Amino acid sequence: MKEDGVKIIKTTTWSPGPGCHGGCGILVHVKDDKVIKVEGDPDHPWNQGRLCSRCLSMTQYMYHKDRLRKPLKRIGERGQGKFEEISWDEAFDLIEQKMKKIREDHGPESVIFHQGTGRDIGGWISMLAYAYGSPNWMFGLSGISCYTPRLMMMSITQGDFAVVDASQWHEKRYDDPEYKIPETVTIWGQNLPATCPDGFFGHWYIDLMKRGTEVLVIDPRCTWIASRAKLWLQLRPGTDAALALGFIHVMIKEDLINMAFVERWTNSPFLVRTDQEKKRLLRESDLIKNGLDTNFIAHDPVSDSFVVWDSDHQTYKKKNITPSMEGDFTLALADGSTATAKTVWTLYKENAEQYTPEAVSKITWVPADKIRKAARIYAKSQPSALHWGLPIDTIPSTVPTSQAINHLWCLTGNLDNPGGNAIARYAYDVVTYPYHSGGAILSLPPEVMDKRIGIHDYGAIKDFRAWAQPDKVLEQISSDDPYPIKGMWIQTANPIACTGMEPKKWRDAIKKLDFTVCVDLFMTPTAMLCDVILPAATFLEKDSLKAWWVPLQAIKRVVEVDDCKSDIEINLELCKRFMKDFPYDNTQELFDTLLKSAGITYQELTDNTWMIPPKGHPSKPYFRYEKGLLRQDKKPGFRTPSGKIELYSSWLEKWELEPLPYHEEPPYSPVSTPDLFADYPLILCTGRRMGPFFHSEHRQIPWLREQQRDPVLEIHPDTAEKYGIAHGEKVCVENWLGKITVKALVTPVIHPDIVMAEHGWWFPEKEGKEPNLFGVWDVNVNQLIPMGHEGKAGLGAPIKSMLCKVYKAKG
Amino acid sequence: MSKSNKNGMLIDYEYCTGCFSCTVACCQENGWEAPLSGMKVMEIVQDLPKDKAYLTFLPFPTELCVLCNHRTRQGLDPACVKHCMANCLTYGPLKELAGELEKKPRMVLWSPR
Amino acid sequence: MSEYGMLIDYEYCTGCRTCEVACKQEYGRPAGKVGGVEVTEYIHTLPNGKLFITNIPTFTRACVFCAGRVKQGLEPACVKHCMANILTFGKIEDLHDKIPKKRKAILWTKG
Amino acid sequence: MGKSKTTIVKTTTWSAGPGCHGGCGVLAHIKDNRLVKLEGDPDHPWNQGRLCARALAMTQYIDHHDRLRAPLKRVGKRGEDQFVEISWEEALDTIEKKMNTIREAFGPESMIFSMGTGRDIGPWICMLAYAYGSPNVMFALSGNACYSPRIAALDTIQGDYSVFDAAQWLPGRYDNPEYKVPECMIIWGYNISATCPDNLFGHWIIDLMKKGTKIITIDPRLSWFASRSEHWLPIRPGTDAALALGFLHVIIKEQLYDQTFLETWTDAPRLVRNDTGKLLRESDMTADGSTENFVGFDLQTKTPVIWNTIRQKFSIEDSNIALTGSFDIRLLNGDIIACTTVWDQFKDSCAAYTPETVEKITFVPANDIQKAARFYAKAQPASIHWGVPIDMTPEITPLCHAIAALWALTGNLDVPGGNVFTRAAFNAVAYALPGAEGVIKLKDPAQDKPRIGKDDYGPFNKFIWRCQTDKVIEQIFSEDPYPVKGLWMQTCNPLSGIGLDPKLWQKALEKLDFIVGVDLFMTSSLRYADIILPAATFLEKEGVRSWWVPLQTINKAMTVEGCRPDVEINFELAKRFDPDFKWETLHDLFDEILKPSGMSFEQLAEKGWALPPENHASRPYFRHERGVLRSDGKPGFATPSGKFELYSTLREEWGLKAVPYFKEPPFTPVSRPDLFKTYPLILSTGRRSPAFFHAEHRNIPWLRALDPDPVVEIHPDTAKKNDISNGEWVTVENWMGTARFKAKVTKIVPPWMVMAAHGWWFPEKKEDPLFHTFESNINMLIPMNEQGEDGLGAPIKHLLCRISKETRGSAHV
Repeated sequence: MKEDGVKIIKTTTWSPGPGCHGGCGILVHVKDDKVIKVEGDPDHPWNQGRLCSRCLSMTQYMYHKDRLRKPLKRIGERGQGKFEEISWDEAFDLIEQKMKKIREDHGPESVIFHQGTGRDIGGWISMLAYAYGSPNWMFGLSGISCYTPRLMMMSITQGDFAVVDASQWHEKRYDDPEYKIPETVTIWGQNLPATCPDGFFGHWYIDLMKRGTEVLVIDPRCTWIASRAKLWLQLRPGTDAALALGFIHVMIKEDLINMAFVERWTNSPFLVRTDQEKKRLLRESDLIKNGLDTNFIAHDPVSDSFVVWDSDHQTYKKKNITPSMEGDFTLALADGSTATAKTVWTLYKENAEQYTPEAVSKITWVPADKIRKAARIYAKSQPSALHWGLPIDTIPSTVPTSQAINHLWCLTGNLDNPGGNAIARYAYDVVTYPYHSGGAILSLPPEVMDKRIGIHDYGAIKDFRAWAQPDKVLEQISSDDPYPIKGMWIQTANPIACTGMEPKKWRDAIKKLDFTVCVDLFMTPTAMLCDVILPAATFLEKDSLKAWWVPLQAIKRVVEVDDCKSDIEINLELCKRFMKDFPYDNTQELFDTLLKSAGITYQELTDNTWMIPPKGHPSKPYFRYEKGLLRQDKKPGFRTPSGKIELYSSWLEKWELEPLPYHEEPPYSPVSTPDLFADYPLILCTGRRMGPFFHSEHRQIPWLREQQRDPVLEIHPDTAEKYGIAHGEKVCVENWLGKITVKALVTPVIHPDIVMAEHGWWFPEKEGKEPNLFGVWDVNVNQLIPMGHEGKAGLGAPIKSMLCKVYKAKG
Repeated sequence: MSKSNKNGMLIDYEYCTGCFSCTVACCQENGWEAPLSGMKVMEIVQDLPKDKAYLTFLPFPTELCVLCNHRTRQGLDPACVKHCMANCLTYGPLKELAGELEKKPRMVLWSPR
Repeated sequence: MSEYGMLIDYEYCTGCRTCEVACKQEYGRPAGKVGGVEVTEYIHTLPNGKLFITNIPTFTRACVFCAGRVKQGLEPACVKHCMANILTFGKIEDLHDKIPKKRKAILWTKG
Repeated sequence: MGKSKTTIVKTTTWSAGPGCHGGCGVLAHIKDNRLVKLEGDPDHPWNQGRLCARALAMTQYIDHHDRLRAPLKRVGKRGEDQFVEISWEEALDTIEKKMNTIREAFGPESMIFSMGTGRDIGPWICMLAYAYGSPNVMFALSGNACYSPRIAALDTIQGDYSVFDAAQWLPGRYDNPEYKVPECMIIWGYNISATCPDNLFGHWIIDLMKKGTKIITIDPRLSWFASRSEHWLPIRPGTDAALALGFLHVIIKEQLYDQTFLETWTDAPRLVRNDTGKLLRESDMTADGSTENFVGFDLQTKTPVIWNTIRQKFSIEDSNIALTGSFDIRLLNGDIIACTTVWDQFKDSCAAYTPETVEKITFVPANDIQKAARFYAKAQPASIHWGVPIDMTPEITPLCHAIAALWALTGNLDVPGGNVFTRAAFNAVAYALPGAEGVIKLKDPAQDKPRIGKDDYGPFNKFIWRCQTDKVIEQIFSEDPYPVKGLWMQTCNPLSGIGLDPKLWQKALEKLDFIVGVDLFMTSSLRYADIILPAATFLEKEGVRSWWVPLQTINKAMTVEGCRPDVEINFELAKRFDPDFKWETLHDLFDEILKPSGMSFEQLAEKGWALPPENHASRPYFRHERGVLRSDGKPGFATPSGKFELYSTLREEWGLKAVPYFKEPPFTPVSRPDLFKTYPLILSTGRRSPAFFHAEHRNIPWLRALDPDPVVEIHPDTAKKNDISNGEWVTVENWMGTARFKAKVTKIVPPWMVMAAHGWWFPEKKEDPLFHTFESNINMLIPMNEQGEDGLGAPIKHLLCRISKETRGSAHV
């Protein structure tokens, strides 16, 4: 307590405020119950005293004049912006009465629980949905194309997620003796200085570069980090899979593969039946009557016989054999027929054969010699880390693309090694925000979960993630087939301005429903359409906890702002109303339960503010697959069906998808739709990141908005010259779906055939009620991107690679 | 790991008038193709309270600056330092130049290599 | 205050503008008015046609080198919060031997 | 001496190359007759090793692939690009034949010899013209509105021109004990980074600032100086005289002037008749009185006393002559008339210009005017530096009169650190600026009679040896009093650079019978020439330079095959046109020019440069006290009265107002409210760039990269109102024409004004013979024939225009 009456409180950032996926340690200066300054906490290992401009503007965010401070009830027509302030009790009663009516008439599944990007409400909104009884918890981005596709592929390939090891698991960070500075970090589709990606502090790369790490960058734009890269590959958006396969082709040809690792830890020796229309992994049940179909077959070259790999015991049934990596075999099956088969590795090499650097260069625009050089740099560096960003998710072919890139670190053994890609588990296995279908606070019986929208269309949605498939949800709202949707609970989400593609469809969908609730901190274009609006709290006004990778951290309530309530308090109150004998009375109890696996109470955590898992804990690296720290049964190996890294994915086979990675042309491109390309001759890439804004937030924060007043479109000087466009001039960006008018930013950083637009724009200072809706329709680039173009697995969307034309806006 | 024996360039940017002699001197000396150069000049129009404004030119060595070591080896000044019309560029050991820094505001010491 | 200087290892300035907002917060400067430090992005082409982005923080006339904070033994607000940790503040005579050997650096006096 | 080694040649820059008025000492590194590098000469007192961007780009200029390397003969129509290479012999013979036929048929005066801005060809074009017999040497800018108006004005009121003193005459420069660093300097309409003004090295001012000189800047734009000055007075263009009078008003009212200087060196005590408003002369009072003598009033004897201009003395010794008061004087015819002193007249002319009135006219806040005037007057010493904007207004002489009165009344004339008189070094006149006479003269004064404009305007009669440009154009069409048949156009580009209303010039060129063009690159104007001669840069020729100081030679460092220096071309032709031409070789000519210095060309070339010795007439200080300004050696000034004339005798004789005044110039919001409605923005032109000298250097890569496009500066508010964004192509137009510019949205320029660059054409656009000279040429918007009553000045810096987004997009080819 400093003498001038200022209290300093240590806490952690997450969600409302900076908006991002958080993790920074901060010191909050509080005087007379008011936050007067926010500073970085020099002792915190995550950011070591550093802090971004969004956090430093918290005082302008928390006490902003436009912040929602009282629950609102709609009194006029939807979208007319006529609301009446009501008390919290009135609001809770109204919501309870309305939603219980819907539940009785149409069943709990007819209410969608709609959240925005992955933030701390993930755990609390799923808790509310399940307390209400609805399986339809949803993240509204088409094809859930943000982080989920990559998480899904890592999970089915190597049984666990993985991120670049920047020593974040060590208290002493880079100076920890166990840690090794990566020789090269490959940054695939990420503009670091402008963002801190999921569970990662972007500027850690600067720390690594200062310690000698070289950088390899793959990005259609010359970002700050691209201009410092040892090699920068400027690729055509949506062709990342081809590039990765080009890498793999070179690595195989120049034998840069870590064969010891591949033979020992991947399913490369297993046999795949090749004489039928669809390739299939051979199972023990195929060869031996009443054999298990969870066991796989390999070939023992010594005895020239086929051996069974026992997935449960994680050994071959025949002792100390080294299976053949390559070969063509014919086998006698249990039912007397014969089959021909090849090893996974043979098929894998055949699959990569076609992706010569020359062929890949035609697809990706990256010169062939650069592809060779890049592949060598990545493969030969020891250790070599790979960081990948959201552009991998925002293309329909996201599954094969994520798979191909995931294989890069698997083929070179850079998995869970110091300075490579470390396996990422929740700290102390504390799950606040479940990625898997399991691990939620509550659960629903199978017959209710069976009603989750999208699981009958896509195996991946059914088996990997607990979310409803948003494209199918939108269709079902208009078709009422198989059952009508009557209500929507929208919490820290802004589909009209940010996550919704074809946002006018989302507007009609929301206005079609009987009852909608929106929980947010500011009036947004989405909240404007809803029936009840609840004022949420920033991270400084709530208790919570965070275990998104590391460390385990406490978020402490520092002050209160008028009547705003934290998301978790709102949801907890409603859970108690919707569910008889709801197990938790207050947040304390809930947090203590969640922290059981860490063996501490929430109070103890708040005292330490953060805790890093001890050595040997499953959520702490390195080489856990060797030490048996990954699997339930403590055996060495991975949490995949075969216990091996599945280069040939059994899950994809199960979902009838192509089990090996391949290139798929984006739905709208110069190659796939030449006729459309004739009318719309420029590739439209969206989502240009800028430091001051997180997605559609912060436009009303003065210190931040000053850094960028208006939405821009990046356009190359030659292209600008061709269309007579000057820097700073108003231009129209148009395609068959819609049109926006933004300012031209003429810059050489973008490729001449590509234009880069910004997402998430609306103008808090403009009139909010319809039809203006804060000017969102003038500038929201999502209007040019269709819904319903998710990939074959129900994931991915053409957000980063559409087509458009650009011209001078008239006077 | 100080580099006190290292050399750098002291820029008294208060007097830089934006005449671009340094930019072209470097082009001539090192044969850069336009628009490349080892020295560039930034024009900064700065708002001041009571909506006054202040025009500042700030020369700075770019990625191409080699500090003219082929000239300095023969005891000559770098081409830009020699030709600066306002004499506001000085080349020398960082230790000495740092001493100069204390004498007046609006100066900057660059160690571009 | 002119015996103090600000050393910038600007090779790693990523242009995230944290310093600008940190300064504005420290002195309650309204948006739109110039703060103590301004970062300018410079995109220049290299001989081989490659692009190179350099961000250069310039200390303006409004910068007071956080005299108040320095008196209390604290670092200037921008130095403390710089995301790339490239700002070092101190007396000029002991700053000049902190100039990193291999990398590019600037040593400013007061604006 | 071994394989071809690099030799270093010391010489001086002037004209072709950097293009400017030169004076810098340089070291040319030459290898196998090719320029390897151009560097500043550290020992040269002028620039002390420094050099500007244009000089440093000489290697790209001198062997540029577009340089003309052989004489050309026009075979197509005028304005087309049909030329064929011919030999020098054929070219010179054709020129001689054609010009002789014109001379015989119409007289030598029907041939105009036109030059661009004042450069080293100044003397040599006169040499050619005078050898041919024609007095019509023309400086092609309307109203001759560059430098000569200021010189003529100062010749009129103080006898000699003067500039700010930066110790350029003194060995050791600023460290010379005689020198005093000025406490304050007024910079009136001049932007440092872009130019070195006529024969001054702009950055000397930075040297003085470093030594403590404080600056007052008078400039509508926030220039580099404005940012760093104690007082920045953002003046409305064209109202400079009002501001100067405002300064005088404050200085007189608060008695900040130098009383002794006023009494001893100015014509303050002279009497002016109230009845005629003219000077009282001795001839008005006594039969045998001289009209050259003037009258004062002695307070002791209460009688008028005669000021004898020959003896430079009053008729009675130690008299107490009245500075102020009204006195009755008996005239020759017996009438008694009342007279007042010149000082009263002068004070009256300033009385009306109170700071409040001046604020309304000039937009400069009243107390800023007062503070600036006091700051200047109290500073000792203080100097004033003025730029070309002073010339570019019709009422130029009264403006110069007011500004000159500032340095005179504050005792800053010819004092260390003040404004010092300028004479050609050692009085060796190579380039005869107004008022000076060199060795190159018309053979007989009668030949000067037909000089166009000589009899229409006083200054052209007394000081300026050029013909009046606007009258020349008129006469080409009217052919009255005599037809103009031929034009010799040397380093002059009227259609792209110097010609206002270029379409009018185009018609004039089409009307002429025979045109010769001498230049280094093909330009739009040369397309109208019959014969084109390829000229040479300063490194390929010899020359002498005495434009103020030091006296220096230009030494030939190399040759470029096919090109010849202007001086050699003109010398050869002069010998052909004048059988008894005075000089046999160039060096004879140079030696005669240098005779007053006592050195031959070789001797001076050896030394490189020479400063005039102590108390030589061409070296400052206090020369009016030392009596070296007047031909009779007496103290005083080379004016009719021998004094600094607050009331100009000559202007009275020319029937013009003799005391300073301000008159609203044409085409301003005040003088033309009708035009202002449709053209609501003040247009100022001539935005300078460090990369170009007027219309030159667009084809030099290193320089073009610094300033790639024609720019018009617009204030952010004005841009917003017209929906214009930074970098966008816009149309600037008025009743005269339109021009296309790239908008630079900047706070440097005030909201009520836009500033456009001049001299723009596109050498790279070879598909158009005229290089798109009418596309981005701001002169399209400026009318000719708007010169002042004394034939000088033009409304180049203050016009009206409107600006709009270019809707045609880049389709505009």
